[in-house]
Amino acid sequence: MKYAYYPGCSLDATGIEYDIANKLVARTLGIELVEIPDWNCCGATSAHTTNHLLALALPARNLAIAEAHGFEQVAVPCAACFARCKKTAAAVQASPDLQVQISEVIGMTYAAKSEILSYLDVIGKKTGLDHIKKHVVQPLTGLKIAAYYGCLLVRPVDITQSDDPENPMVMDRLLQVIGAEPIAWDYKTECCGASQVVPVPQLGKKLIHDILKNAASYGADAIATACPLCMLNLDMRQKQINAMFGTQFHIPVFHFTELMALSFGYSAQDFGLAKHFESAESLLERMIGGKGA
Amino acid sequence: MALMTEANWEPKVLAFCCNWCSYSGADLVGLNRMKYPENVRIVRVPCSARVNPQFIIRAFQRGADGVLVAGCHPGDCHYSTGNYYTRRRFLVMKRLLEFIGIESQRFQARWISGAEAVKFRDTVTKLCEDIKALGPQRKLRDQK
Amino acid sequence: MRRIGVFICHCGSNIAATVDCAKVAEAARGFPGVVYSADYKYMCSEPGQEFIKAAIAQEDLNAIVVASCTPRMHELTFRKTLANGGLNPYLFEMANLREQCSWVHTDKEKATVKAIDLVKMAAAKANKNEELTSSTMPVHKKALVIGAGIAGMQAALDIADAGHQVVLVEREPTIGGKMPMLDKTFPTMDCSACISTPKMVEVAQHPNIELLAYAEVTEVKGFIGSFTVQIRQKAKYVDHDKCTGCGLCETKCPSKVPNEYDLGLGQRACIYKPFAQAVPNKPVIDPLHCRKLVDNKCGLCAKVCPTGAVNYQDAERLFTDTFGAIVMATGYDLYPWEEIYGEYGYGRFPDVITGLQFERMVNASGPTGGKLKRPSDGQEPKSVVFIKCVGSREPAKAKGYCSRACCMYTAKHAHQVLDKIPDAAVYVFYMDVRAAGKAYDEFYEATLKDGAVYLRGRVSKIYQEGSKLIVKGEDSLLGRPVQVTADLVVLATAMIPSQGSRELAQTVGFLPDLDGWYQEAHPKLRPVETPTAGVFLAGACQGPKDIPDTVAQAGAAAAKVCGLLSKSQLETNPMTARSNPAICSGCGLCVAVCPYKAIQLISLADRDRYGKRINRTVADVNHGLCQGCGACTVTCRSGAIDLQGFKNNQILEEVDALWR
Amino acid sequence: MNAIQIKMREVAGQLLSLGEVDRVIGWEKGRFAHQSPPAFITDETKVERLIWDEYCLTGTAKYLLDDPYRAGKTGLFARGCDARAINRLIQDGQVKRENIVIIGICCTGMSDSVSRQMAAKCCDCTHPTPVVYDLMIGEPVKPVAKPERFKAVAELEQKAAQEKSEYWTRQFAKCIRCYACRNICPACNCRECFADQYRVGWLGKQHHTAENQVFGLTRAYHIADRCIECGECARVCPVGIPLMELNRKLIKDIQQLFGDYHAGVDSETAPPLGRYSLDDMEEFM
Amino acid sequence: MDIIELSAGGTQHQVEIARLASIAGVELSSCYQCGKCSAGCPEGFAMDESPRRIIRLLQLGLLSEALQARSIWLCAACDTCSTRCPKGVDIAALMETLRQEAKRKALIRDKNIHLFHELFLTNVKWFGRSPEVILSAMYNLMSGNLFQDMDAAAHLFKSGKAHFLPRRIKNTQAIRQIFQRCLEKEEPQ
Repeated sequence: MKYAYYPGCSLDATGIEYDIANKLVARTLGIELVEIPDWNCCGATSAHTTNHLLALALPARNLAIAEAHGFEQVAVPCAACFARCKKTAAAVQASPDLQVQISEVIGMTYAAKSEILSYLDVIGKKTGLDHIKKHVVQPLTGLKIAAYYGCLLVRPVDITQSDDPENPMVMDRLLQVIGAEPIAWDYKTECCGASQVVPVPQLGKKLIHDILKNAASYGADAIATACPLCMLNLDMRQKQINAMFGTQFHIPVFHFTELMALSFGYSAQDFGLAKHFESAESLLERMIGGKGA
Repeated sequence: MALMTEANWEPKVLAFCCNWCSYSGADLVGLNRMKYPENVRIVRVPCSARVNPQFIIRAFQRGADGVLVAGCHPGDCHYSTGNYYTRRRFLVMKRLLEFIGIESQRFQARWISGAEAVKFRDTVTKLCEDIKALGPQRKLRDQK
Repeated sequence: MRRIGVFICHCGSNIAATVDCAKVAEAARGFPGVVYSADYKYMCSEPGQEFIKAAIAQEDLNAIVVASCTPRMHELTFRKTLANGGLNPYLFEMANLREQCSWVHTDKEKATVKAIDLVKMAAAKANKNEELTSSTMPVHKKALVIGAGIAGMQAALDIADAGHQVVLVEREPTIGGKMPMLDKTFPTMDCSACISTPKMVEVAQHPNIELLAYAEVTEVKGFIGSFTVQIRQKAKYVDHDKCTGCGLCETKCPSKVPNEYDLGLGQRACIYKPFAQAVPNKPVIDPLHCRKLVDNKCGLCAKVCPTGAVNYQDAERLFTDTFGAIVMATGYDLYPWEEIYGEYGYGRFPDVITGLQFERMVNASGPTGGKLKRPSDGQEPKSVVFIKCVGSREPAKAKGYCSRACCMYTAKHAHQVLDKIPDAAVYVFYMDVRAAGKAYDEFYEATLKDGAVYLRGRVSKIYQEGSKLIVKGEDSLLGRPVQVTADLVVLATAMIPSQGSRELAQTVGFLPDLDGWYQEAHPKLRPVETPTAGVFLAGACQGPKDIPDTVAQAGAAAAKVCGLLSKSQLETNPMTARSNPAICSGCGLCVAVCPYKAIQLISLADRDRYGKRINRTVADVNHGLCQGCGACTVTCRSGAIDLQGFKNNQILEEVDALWR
Repeated sequence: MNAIQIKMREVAGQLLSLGEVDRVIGWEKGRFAHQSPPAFITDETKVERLIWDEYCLTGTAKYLLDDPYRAGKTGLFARGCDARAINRLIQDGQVKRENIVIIGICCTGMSDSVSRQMAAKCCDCTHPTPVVYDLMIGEPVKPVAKPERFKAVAELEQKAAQEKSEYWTRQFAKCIRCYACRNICPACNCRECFADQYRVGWLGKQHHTAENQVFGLTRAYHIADRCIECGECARVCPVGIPLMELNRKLIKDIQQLFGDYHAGVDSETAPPLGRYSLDDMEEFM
Repeated sequence: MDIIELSAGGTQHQVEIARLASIAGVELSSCYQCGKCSAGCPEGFAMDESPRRIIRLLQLGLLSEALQARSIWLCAACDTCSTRCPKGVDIAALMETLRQEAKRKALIRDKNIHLFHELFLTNVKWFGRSPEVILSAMYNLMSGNLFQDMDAAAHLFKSGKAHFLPRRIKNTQAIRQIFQRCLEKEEPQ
């Protein structure tokens, strides 16, 4: 299967390891990812906070380029970019004159014909679990993982076409296939505040604290995410939260594709596991006999 | 009737409504004070199976701009099988009318239950709008 | 020569506000056949009807057109007026100026033009109306009541007390419905079993009531006065004549399964009575789980049975009977909240239960012997949260209507928790408290005094933390988000029509509304009747309601049935089909389309064109069976068979009148 | 003298002489070479009048209705279309099967009396061999599917509403309300046709295009599911209105909507508009 | 707390409120104030006016109070409220529309949030992408909390998750054109 790949600004910086793992998994599973040439930032929260048209135009340019290159499907690993692209496509499909207006603003024709999929959907829904199972060399048996979806991947339901806004199972099923043990916890789709933690740290960190607390209360060995911003908040800020709330959280956080890479037999060096803040060495040591560390 | 110039021409739409479902659905529109165009004239019949397709030909020939036949949803007919025959009769008559040149929007058949006031209002409103757009129905008309 | 009187009604201002009645009356004077027209404020009132009678006499009228409300409302009223005025009641036509003109239009000028057209149509039809006389048909003095909850039992008892035979059909092994499942009933807190089980016994012992438990109605034919109904009684595998109800078999049966009656909180054997005071108080065998019936092992119950009542080869029985009237009392079910409420855990948390499960627990004869316990660990809950409107008043993903009884039974539950567990904390998340019945609000006040904390706001999420449940809501009176750590959460889920009620409605031959509740003939004027004559409604099947309203409705339905059964003959609707032998060619196409098999071909002595005596076949309509649908009139090419009251020429006159 | 004609005379003679039937309906030579009108023979000595040539165009079945209560049986020469017409009359309860002795003739198609080519109705004929008979003359042939007979209908269907309306208005403007189409049609067997009734309101007696169209459309709808496609109505129409296009439109739709049904092929299955199926196509939801 | 005079000048707001509600695709009258949105809002605890109260303010025509609430800035647009609303009211869209209206009316109730988004968009306008290091550096500088998240800086650079030089796209001209065309329609009141 061939997809236009829209990494987004995070996967070019703080989420670099997510990008590496995505491509590694794609190569293993025979998925062809072609980066959209000269892609631009989707505007994330800041655009739709400021201007409705700008929030639609920025993602539209990327999608228009993908369409111009004949891609029928666009894979979007970052939840924020995914939500913005989906909203743009839905808005343009819903009103022909908006389609004309957007095409004028971006100086290209955008027909909203191509299907937009989160990378989690690409792997979890389009690729098929039995195809993945074939590549699992080193199942992560015994690894109790809290699958964290965040909000933009699953809501609003009619735009994201997610399977369930309250208790999605796509990532859980994926983790099961690679041998891990997904746990039924309660903060699967609670918001982590995303970029809110920068301008309003106390508020943002409270949200992240609640998520970590609930995962810990269910005895999760690690948390899996499918969004670079959730990853950054949960991974980078555990130290800050322990300081602020007097907690002792040291829960390794993974991108779901990193866990898949591990189960496919890659070692930590093959992808950016060392880049994480909360080191996963001791966990992997315990779990899969040090091969992965 | 005041001479209808093209500008202020008002279509006259005939609606055969079955007493048990669509007629009481029409009443419910009134009970809820919902509004729809004044162009509709409803003829009450005991069942949509009472509506002879010849009434439709006759209506168009006498001057109707649009005709609606409304009955209960299949399975809900008060007389159990009436609307099954209605469905067959008007599947055929609808195509015959189109074959002799009457625009398809002018004749509508719809299943509307006694509780579907909104559906009745929307069906009738759309029918009147379509017919206003089409203009007066002159086919099959007496050559006065 | 037709002398028509046209009477335009103002209906107070309902019509007059948007239709110039005087102008319509004035225009009506010009219609063919109209010799008198007038408008009046309230045609359906006493003076209005007198006005018509006077006009008939003075103007020597022989047909009447009343332009007022929908004929479905007052056609009968005005027909009686004509009869009292000495005119055949079918020389009458109505124009619907209210529901289908004044109420649905705003532009007075256009509405008046339309009103004139409608009156012109009615007058044109009146021109062709013929005198019709109704004949009679027999009424079988027997009533069928479907569903034996409190509504069905009450209706059956009232009809039986009036001396009529009743067959009461219930699909569960026991009658009683939801009421015996409850512990107490509001607002008087008297014990539910104490007031429902005696009624169950009374039903079982009543000489005029034939009780068919564990049975379902499979087919209904015919119409008011003579419904032929087929009832299928499931195989019980226990001969209730031999069985003494000693219960020995139940104790010996080895395989236990969750008891549906206890909503999964308790177990039962495979040969079981749903609960101790069940009526009939004899067990049935569960064919799906009984080891003997499934894989032919065990057979213990037959061995221990002192009277040899167990019979594994038992088969279902079919009954057929004819009834004059049918009462629907099929009750309600609770909304399957687990399917749509992800934010409350989709049923994953064992300590999130429904109101009925709460009732089963606090019920002395329930699975926990009246003790309130947390299903997860059996502990006594100290902090209990009640959430109202779960699935009700929620058009976005569940039901838009209010389920009426939850405010009161939740207040009752709160009171029961505070009563049974003195140091318990009770929180009720609500949007409104609807306590509109007699002594209802006082009951709610008492619950507040007991110490129940009412928090005004919907709960957004419940999640587990350790063994506790965290309930997140907002107290919108204070305007602050609130959180409760609860041991037990009880949901007041929406009421929905009982499972299978839509299919049953189609079998019996009437319509449910959009939500599946049975549609009453008129919400205010005919609440316990359906548009289908002879079929009546009682209880929650017509819409969510509590026990007092249900019993009141059951009594009303019984009164209607008694009114019907008190007559031995029923006037038939004279608007039936009639075939004209002179035109009928005997092709028989009409015979096939008649839903009531009311037409057959008969031999007619006649002479051919050469005068020779011959016998030829013509169609003949049985006016007792014909219900006047008119399907035959369309299959008849020559128009030989026509529907009196809605004849081809009458309808075509209405059509022509618009463009004459 | 072709073989069929000889056989016809022989059979007719036998039937009449043995008293099996007391009249025989066939064809005889008319005044002009291109005319072979129906023959009504009661005397076995007159059987020579019977002929079989390429102009035996008229349907014989409907003449049974002239005297439906006649004592004795009738011998009827029936081609493919006549046999279906007999089934039509039986199904409509107008004649009794036992009163007719059907002498089937395997028809090979007749010629149009004007163009001398194969008659239009015979080009489109799907059942040349009689579907019901007591005895048969000639070699039976399997029914032939002829989907192209709906070609004219398909073309007309594509046209714009205005064009279709003008086409039919022009056709029915020619109609002189002679009712020949009704009189010849075996499906039109009412005791009193709606067109002859007084003040029912179906049809105005005025003779202008609009009323003509109402008559044409109403009759087409009356026989929609009972027309046996014998093509006689179009043939006998003095002003040449293409009535078979109307009938074929209805037959095509009924076959598409309710499944393959050929009127008159058997006298058991009821016409589609007189019955229903729970999973009929749903267009009115 | 002063008395709210509902009838005075209420209508003028009603027209404005109706416009905003229609942009957000929300039918204000269908909200029956059940509070489920406020209960589930992750930011609810920090809001001065819970989402339900914002709608109540609009229902009563108090547009200026709604536009001056801090809630519309704290909203993280996570759509929990709109998904769970029993009446199908899209509160998230309403919050977004109110925030845009507040910006247009220069009613900035949370400086830092406003600053962050302005800096983000300025970067995107010039580079076509959002350079995280430059963004956080400029934000720390202009917001005055110089050492925010500095603890993570070392690891970020060491592990290559951060780089000084911003990645610029080739066709930045197209991006500037988008900004210019989108925001020119925007005449700040």
